[in-house]
Amino acid sequence: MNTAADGLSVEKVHVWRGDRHVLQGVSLELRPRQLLHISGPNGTGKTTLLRVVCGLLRPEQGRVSWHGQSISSVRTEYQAALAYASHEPALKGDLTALENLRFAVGLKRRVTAGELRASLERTGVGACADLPARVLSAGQRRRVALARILAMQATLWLLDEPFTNLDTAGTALTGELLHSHVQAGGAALVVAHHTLEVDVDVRRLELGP
Amino acid sequence: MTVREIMWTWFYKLASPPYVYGASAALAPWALGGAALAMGYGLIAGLAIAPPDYQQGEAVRMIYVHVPSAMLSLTVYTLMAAASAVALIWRIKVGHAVAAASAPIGASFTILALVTGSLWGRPMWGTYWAWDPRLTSELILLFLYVGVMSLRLAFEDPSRGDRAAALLAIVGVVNVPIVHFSVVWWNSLHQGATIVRLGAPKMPGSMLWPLLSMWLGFMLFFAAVLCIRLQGEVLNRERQSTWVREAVKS
Amino acid sequence: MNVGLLEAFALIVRRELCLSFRRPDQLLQPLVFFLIVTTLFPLGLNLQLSLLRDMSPGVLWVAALLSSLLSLDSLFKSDADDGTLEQLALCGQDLTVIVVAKTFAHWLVSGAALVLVSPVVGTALGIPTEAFLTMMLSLTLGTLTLSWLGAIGAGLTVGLKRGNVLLSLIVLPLAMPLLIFGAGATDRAISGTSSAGALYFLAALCVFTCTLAPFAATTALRITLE
Amino acid sequence: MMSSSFWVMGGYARYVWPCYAFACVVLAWNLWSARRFRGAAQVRARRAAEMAMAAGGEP
Repeated sequence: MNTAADGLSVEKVHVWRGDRHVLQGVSLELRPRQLLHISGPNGTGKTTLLRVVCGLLRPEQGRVSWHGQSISSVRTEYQAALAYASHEPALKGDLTALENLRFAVGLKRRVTAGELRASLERTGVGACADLPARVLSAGQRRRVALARILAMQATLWLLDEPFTNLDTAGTALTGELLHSHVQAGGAALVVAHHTLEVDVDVRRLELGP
Repeated sequence: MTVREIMWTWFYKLASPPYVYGASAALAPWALGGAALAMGYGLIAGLAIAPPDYQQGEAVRMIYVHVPSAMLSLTVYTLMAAASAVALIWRIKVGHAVAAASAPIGASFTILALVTGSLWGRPMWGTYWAWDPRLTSELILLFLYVGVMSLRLAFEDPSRGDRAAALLAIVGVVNVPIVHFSVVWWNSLHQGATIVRLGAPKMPGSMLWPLLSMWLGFMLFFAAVLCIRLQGEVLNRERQSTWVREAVKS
Repeated sequence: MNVGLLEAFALIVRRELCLSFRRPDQLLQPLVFFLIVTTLFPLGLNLQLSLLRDMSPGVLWVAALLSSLLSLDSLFKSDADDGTLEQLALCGQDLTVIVVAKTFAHWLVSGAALVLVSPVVGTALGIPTEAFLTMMLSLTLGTLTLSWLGAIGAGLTVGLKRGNVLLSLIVLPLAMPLLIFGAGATDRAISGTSSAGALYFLAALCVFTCTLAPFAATTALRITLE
Repeated sequence: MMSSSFWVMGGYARYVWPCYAFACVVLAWNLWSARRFRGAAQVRARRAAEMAMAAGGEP
């Protein structure tokens, strides 16, 4: 059992949701500079797998380990090293985009407002940094969530359907960011329906029914 | 095998659902028989042979039902909390099944203790409810039971409902002594220290034996009903596993 | 480079206060509810002021309990609904720090505000001004304890659709000792006898709950976050 | 001892016998509901077993 010394490995994870055997012995490996694309029809447990990987959901059987250690023993260090973008953009409607970033990223690392504005600029929503999140469109909110992932400077990206509500420019931008993240030595696990146009070695994991 | 190994295999066996299902199926009739015997003697002795109380007269015969059910209501809650703690800490599913099975039985004993308590208090107090400290804590215990049971049912995913109810049972059991102490403190505030002792202070042997045997009868009855309910709870939680098919086919 | 414990605590408290003051109307609602409930009792009982004074500790404390429960539901629910609760759970800080910070900020906004309003309600119920100090002290301890008990209840019921009735059903039995000692302290303060005993019990209850409840609330939250 | 004075219970019959009657009701309810609960669980388990068998008997 060669658990990747410097990456993420998931071994034979089983999860039941009531009577449904959602994850049946799923295993995967993710090393730095690699991108894993998880696809499959709806309801095959893609999001459940992501929640197991990020440590929110503890599987009935199987093991998730980071740098060779089980994540339950190194929970806070592991979660400090990852950035998770869930299906919804997860922003507080009453807070401005900048405040959302400050309160989210500020818990992970000391960051200045300038840096945050720069990452918002990078994802093309610099103009609405001071607008409350509830007035932004779904696409803009997705870009703010992307800016948050960028600002966190995490080594492991866990993205659940990052392309929803994004226009073609947004999809290209996300591809670019993923590319530069993986080139810079980071790892990424992306759950998405359609194919990714990222010219880096993309490994695929198909979750069948 | 050293003592440690015996303990460990015993503990491991208790954690495996098929063993628990089989054991409780075998144990239930014996426990029920024992309960019938103990309660039979307790009833006959308590109602006919034991002397009336010098103060309360024949009314004291109600303690043979009130005191065991009141004690049981507390013991069952503590057992439920212990099973929940085992299940939550060591992630043993059978613990949740035991907690889920014992909750309704404990709640029914609490209701029994409340009704018999107020019936017993009626001749002394002149009313059915006089905020007696023990009955008030019994009432709060009933609220704790209802809280645990409704929380367990509120979740669609049964395993999450189990864990939430387990945590509430543990939080509840920590609060039971606090509630009891504060109710006694509050009651001494109003009625002063001269509370009529509900339990007889020093009981002659002829009254003590029926009470003990009724208590034993209630304990065995609880064990029997728990074994029956436990089989249902284990089946509900293990419906997908293979051993259930053999167990159910026969 | 990593953010320290106290820094994270302060940041989350600032976040919660910032969020609460963005919607001031939701801050006032529990307080107005507190005032309304305390005016219900005299109307319902049409007592003379002297009789009302004997009832006032109980009325004040029941109203305080109910209005605190009202605002407890929003402790985790708004974050759970828009997905930010998961982000907080995964931000690399221990979940206990987040629960402690959120509950403390929630108490500042609801419990402390209630204590500040209580003299107004006290005079309405005929409580003499000498008793105000004890009343406010006991209310401070009481609302703090209740916020922590409520954090456990809110953690358990955050994922449920009709969770708030169940929240009250879970939290109120645990809050009964609070009501007994709190109303007892205020009652003795009114009648002039020393309320030290009841206050000590209340303080002990508060310390006990504030030390153990964070871990229970974190476990509760971890169960519902799954 | 089974004389009429036994049933009178020294004037407290109005409380003693309802008390024991209610105790019997509670004990009987416990037994009945436990058996019903176990029966329903067995039926559900049997149906799940048949479905699993029909679906090729895979675990």
